[in-house]
Amino acid sequence: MNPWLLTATVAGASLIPCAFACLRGSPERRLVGLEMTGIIVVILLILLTIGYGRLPFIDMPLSLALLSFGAGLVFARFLEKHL
Amino acid sequence: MTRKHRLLLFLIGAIGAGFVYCAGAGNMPPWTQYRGPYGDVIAGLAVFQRHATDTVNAITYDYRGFDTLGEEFMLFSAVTGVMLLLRPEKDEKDASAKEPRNPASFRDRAALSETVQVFTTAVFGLWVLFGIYIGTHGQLTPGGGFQGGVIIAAAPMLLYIAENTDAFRRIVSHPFVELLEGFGAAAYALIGLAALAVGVPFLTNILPLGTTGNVFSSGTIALISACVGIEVTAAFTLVIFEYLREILSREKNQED
Amino acid sequence: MMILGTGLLTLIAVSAFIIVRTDDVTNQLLGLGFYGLLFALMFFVFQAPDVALSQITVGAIALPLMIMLAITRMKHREAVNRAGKKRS
Amino acid sequence: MLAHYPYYIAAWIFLCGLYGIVRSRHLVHTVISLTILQTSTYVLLLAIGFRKGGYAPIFADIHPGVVTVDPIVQALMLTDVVVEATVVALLLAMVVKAHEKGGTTSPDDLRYMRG
Repeated sequence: MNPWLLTATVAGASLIPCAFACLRGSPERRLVGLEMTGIIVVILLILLTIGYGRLPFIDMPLSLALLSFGAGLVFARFLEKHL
Repeated sequence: MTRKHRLLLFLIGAIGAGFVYCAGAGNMPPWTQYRGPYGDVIAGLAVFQRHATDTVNAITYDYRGFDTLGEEFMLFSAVTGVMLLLRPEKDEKDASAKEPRNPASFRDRAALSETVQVFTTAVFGLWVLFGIYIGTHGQLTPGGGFQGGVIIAAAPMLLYIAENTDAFRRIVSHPFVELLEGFGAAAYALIGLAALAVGVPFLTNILPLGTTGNVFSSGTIALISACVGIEVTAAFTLVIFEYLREILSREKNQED
Repeated sequence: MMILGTGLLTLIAVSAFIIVRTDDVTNQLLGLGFYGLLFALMFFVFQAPDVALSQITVGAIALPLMIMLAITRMKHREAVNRAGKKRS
Repeated sequence: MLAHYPYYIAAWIFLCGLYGIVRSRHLVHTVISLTILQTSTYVLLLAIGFRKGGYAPIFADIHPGVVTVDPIVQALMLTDVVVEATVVALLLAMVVKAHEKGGTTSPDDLRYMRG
């Protein structure tokens, strides 16, 4: 257990408020929760990558950062326009 | 059967099934101890046999290549089914042409901020490039054709939300996409058949294996992964277009 | 690591139940995106980065996108039908 | 209890998905419940192949021969994820078509489909 993994474990607790935002309330509120979850998961994945000492896995947080940005925009636009 | 009865019946069944399952799961080996020999054997051998550092992709595209071929054709036939189900019927096409404009059915077009427009257009290229990177490095690091294909196929949605609908329609409804879908599925089967032509069993890795850790290594694994990538890109693009077809034609009517 | 993994499994179990209990489809769809992200993180914690990547692309992007397009199309069709009825 | 924790979670998710299918009033709700039902298999396969202290089976930066988790179940999970996406695409197309033809999204109102 090195400091990175310890930090990841502690920071993982911040997913619980995200669950509260994401699983209750109006679609707008849930979308905000989803975006927040995306950011937190990216940070957790980076911490875990460094903690495991396996740097090739940095692809995962990279792709999630890119994809959650785009997906958030797409969801927001569709909620605004169509749903 | 009313809702209440159905839920009651489900509850009885769920309790029974859950009880039996839990009794059985209690006798499994603890989940932190893996016992089977096959995983260890393959993890030790794959790098030397196939020169691919990503064992999972070596299994998917080589050791279990035949299963993946079946899965590929499953994707192919599912997309064919989607296209058949959602194709515009003849009378519907006429009706939508005759229908007068009706702006009330759409919510008023919300103004799009320029930041979003610039950003999405900028990210579009980056996104496609990243998809290609993920798709072509499947044999070295986590990734592979499927993941890369999904990323590339989702990219045109960025153009759609940036109100760049013309570019979106031109990319998505291009006849080339359908050709690519067929090409991807066929190329996988052809790579398998090429092994037969040389005189070895179906889907044998016949290409030179190359240096471990190089992009052009691992023989047919990289090639099959690329074929799967092409197929998946085309398939998901087609699915997105089929779902959006009506809305697109309607938006076009309103613009005219 | 086992602490984070076990906690994630519990969170997954709880959110699966909540998503299933949600009745509005749009709300459920956003919950499904959250659920997919949780799964991606869990795969990564349990040493399956390959599956994590495909879960990121499919569970968090492709599935919600397809469901959203289907809902959009259905709502759109309803709006068209309503407008047609009003006219006739 | 803790030694078999993921197995119980898999059963719980499976039953949750089934419960969603039983109580659904909207066909898209049924499809989403089905995807949740399918995720239970991921948990089960992951639990079978996991080993404490094992490395991920990717040898880009470690030497072959270190203790890894099982790559075979991971390949199975990969297939599972792909199949889930294709199944959902096809089912949603059917839902959209049923809605167009029948004008309803409730599974209980699909009686006109009866032979």
